[in-house]
Amino acid sequence: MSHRVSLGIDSRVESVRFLRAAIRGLCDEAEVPASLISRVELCVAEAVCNAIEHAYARQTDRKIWVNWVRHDDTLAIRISDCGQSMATDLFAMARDIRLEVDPDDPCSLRGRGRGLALIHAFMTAVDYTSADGLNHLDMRLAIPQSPQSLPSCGEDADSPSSGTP
Amino acid sequence: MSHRVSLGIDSRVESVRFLRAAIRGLCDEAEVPASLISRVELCVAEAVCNAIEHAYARQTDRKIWVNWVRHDDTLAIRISDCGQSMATDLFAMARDIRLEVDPDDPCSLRGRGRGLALIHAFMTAVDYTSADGLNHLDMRLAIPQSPQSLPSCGEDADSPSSGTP
Amino acid sequence: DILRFYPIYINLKDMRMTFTNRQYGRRTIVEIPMKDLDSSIATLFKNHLLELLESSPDDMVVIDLENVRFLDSTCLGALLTAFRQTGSKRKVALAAPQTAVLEVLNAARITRVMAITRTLNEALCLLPEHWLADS
Amino acid sequence: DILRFYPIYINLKDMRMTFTNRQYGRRTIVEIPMKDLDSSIATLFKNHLLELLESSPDDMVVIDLENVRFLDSTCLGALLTAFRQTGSKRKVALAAPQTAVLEVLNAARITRVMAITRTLNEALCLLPEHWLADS
Ligand SMILES: Nc1ncnc2c1ncn2[C@@H]1O[C@H](COP(=O)(O)OP(=O)(O)O)[C@@H](O)[C@H]1O
Ligand SMILES: Nc1ncnc2c1ncn2[C@@H]1O[C@H](COP(=O)(O)OP(=O)(O)O)[C@@H](O)[C@H]1O
Repeated sequence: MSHRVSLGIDSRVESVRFLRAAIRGLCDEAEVPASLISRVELCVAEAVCNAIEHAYARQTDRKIWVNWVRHDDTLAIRISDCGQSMATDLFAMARDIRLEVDPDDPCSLRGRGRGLALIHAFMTAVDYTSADGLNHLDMRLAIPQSPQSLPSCGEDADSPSSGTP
Repeated sequence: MSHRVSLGIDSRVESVRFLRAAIRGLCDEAEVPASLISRVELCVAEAVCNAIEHAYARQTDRKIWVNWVRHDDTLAIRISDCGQSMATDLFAMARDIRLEVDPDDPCSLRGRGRGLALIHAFMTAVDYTSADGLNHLDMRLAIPQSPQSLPSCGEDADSPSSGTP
Repeated sequence: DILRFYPIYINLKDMRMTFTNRQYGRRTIVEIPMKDLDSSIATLFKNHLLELLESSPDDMVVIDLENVRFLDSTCLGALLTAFRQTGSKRKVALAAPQTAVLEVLNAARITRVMAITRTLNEALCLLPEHWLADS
Repeated sequence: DILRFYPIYINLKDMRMTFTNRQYGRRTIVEIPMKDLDSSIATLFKNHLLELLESSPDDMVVIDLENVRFLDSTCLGALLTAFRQTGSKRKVALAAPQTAVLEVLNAARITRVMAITRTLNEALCLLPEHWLADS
C-alpha cells in the first residue's frame, strides 16, 4: 500500500527547516532507514531552495509544494513551483557537474552550483518537467525492504515463548 | 516571526499516522515542549478522523488539509475539509460533553463521542466554521516561552568561558 | 501455567500484527504489538477484548501498554465498551502506559473503573481488592 | 593563551546566535552554535570565515562541527570559497562531523583540501604536515 502526504510552504528560506522536519517525521514513520532520511532531507532542502532562489528569484510570497509518496520499495518526492522554469538543457547538464573539489582547479572551490549535483548523487533517479505553468522536480529513492516488514506472526503463533513474566 | 506549513492527505484512516508524524516533526522543530506535542498530535488526529468519518462519511478519495502555524506564543492549527458540515449547535454542545467515566453511568462508558471533548480538554481554544463549501476546525494552543529563546549572546560575549579545551 | 494464544491477524502498517493473550495464573495479559492504538484498529481492539472477556470470564485482564505511544478516542472507547459489555464484572488493569497515553486515560478519569500501574509486574501483583472495578 | 572573541550577531530561529572564535595556541577554533548550516546563514558563515582568515592569516583554523546536524550545498560552498580566497595558504580542519554532514563532505571529496577529524581534540593535535591543504 502506498502512503501520500502533500506539504506546502511560502517561498522563504526560513521555512525550509520546518519542511525538513516534517520530511524527517514522515520518513521515520515510513521506516526509511536513518542513513537515507538525512539524504532525503538534504535533497528536498536543495530542491526547495532552488525553487525559492531561481524559480521565484527570492520573492517570499510564492508557494512551493512537496508531494511525498512512500511506495513499498521506493520513496517518490515531487517539488513543485509555479515560477520561472529551468531550461531543459541546464537540468540535463547538472548530471555531469563535478561535485568533487580539486586543489588544482579553483573552479572546483566555487561557492554555488552544487545543489542539483548533490541531488543526483544521493537519489536513485531525478527528473524535471514543466507543464501548465507548473515546474516539477521529481526524485525517487530506492528503499531496501527491512526484514521486520516481512510477515512474521505465523511463527509467533507456532512457537510460543516461555510464558510467565 | 511566524512559521507556516500546510499539509494535505487523502481521507483515509491509514494516512493519519503520517500526518501525526509530520506534525510531531514540525512541533519539535518549533520547540514546542514535548508534553504539548503529544497533545497536539492527538487533537490533530481526532479532528482529521472526524473529517474522514463525519464530513466525508468514510469516502477515501477526498482531501483533508492541515494548516500549521507557529506564532511566538501560540500554535494555530486549522483542519479543513469540503464535505458535510457539522451543525453549529452540535459543535457548541461538544464543549459540555463529559469525558470522565462514571461506574454508575453506563453511558459514560460509551464507545464513541469523545473526540471533540478531548480536543476541548487539551487545546486553549477551539472553533468551527463553514464557508464556501469548506469546513474549518481551528485550534489554538498557548505555548510557554522557553528561557533559551530569550536573547543571551550579550552575556556570552561579556563572560568568556575558560578557553582551551 | 497453561499457555494459550488467541492471535488475531491484521494487516497494519504493511505488516501483519496480532494482539496476543498470555496466561499468567488467573490473569490474562493482553500484549499489544503496535505503537499506535488509533482509529484504524479500534474495531479489532474492541473485538479482541470482547472475545477474551467472553471466553474466560473469571480471569483478570492486564493490558500491557508499555510499547504504545499513542491512544486516541476510538481505542479508548473500544476499551470502555468492551469493559461495559461484561457488566463491569471483570477486573481490568492498564499496565505501564507512556506519558502521552496516560494523559488521555487521566482526562477520562479511567481509574474510576480500572487500575493503572506503572509496570507490568505491579499489575500482576495487584490484589483483587485493589482492582478498582466494582470496588 | 589569549582568549579572543569575534562575535557576529544574527537573528536566527527567533533567537540570537553567534559564530564564535576561540584561540588555542596558533589555532583558531570556530564554534558553530546552530544545528543547521543551511542557506539562511550561508552568507554569514562565509563572511565570518573570510574575516577570520584575513585577520589572523597565520593561524590554523579548526571548524568544530560537533553540534551541526545539517549542511547544505550553500554552506559547503561558503566554506570552499572562503578557503579559496585565502589562496589555499591556510590550513583548515573540520572536526567531529555527524554522519549526515560527513556524507556531504565526502560527496565533495573535501579531504583533498582540508582535514576531517573524528574529534575536536584530534584536530588540535594535528601536526602541520598532516593538514592536507598545500600538501
Ligand atoms: N528550480 C529551479 N528553477 C529554475 N532554475 C533552476 C532551478 N534549480 C536549479 N536551477 C538552475 O540550475 C543552476 C544549478 O543549480 P544548483 O546545482 O542547485 O546550484 P545553485 O542553486 O547553487 O546555483 C542554478 O544556478 C539555476 O540556474
Ligand atoms: N468534522 C466533522 N464534520 C461533521 N460532523 C462532525 C465532525 N466532527 C464531529 N462531528 C459530529 O460531532 C459528533 C461528536 O464528535 P466526536 O466528539 O469527535 O465523537 P465521535 O467522532 O467519536 O462520534 C460526531 O458524532 C459527529 O456527529
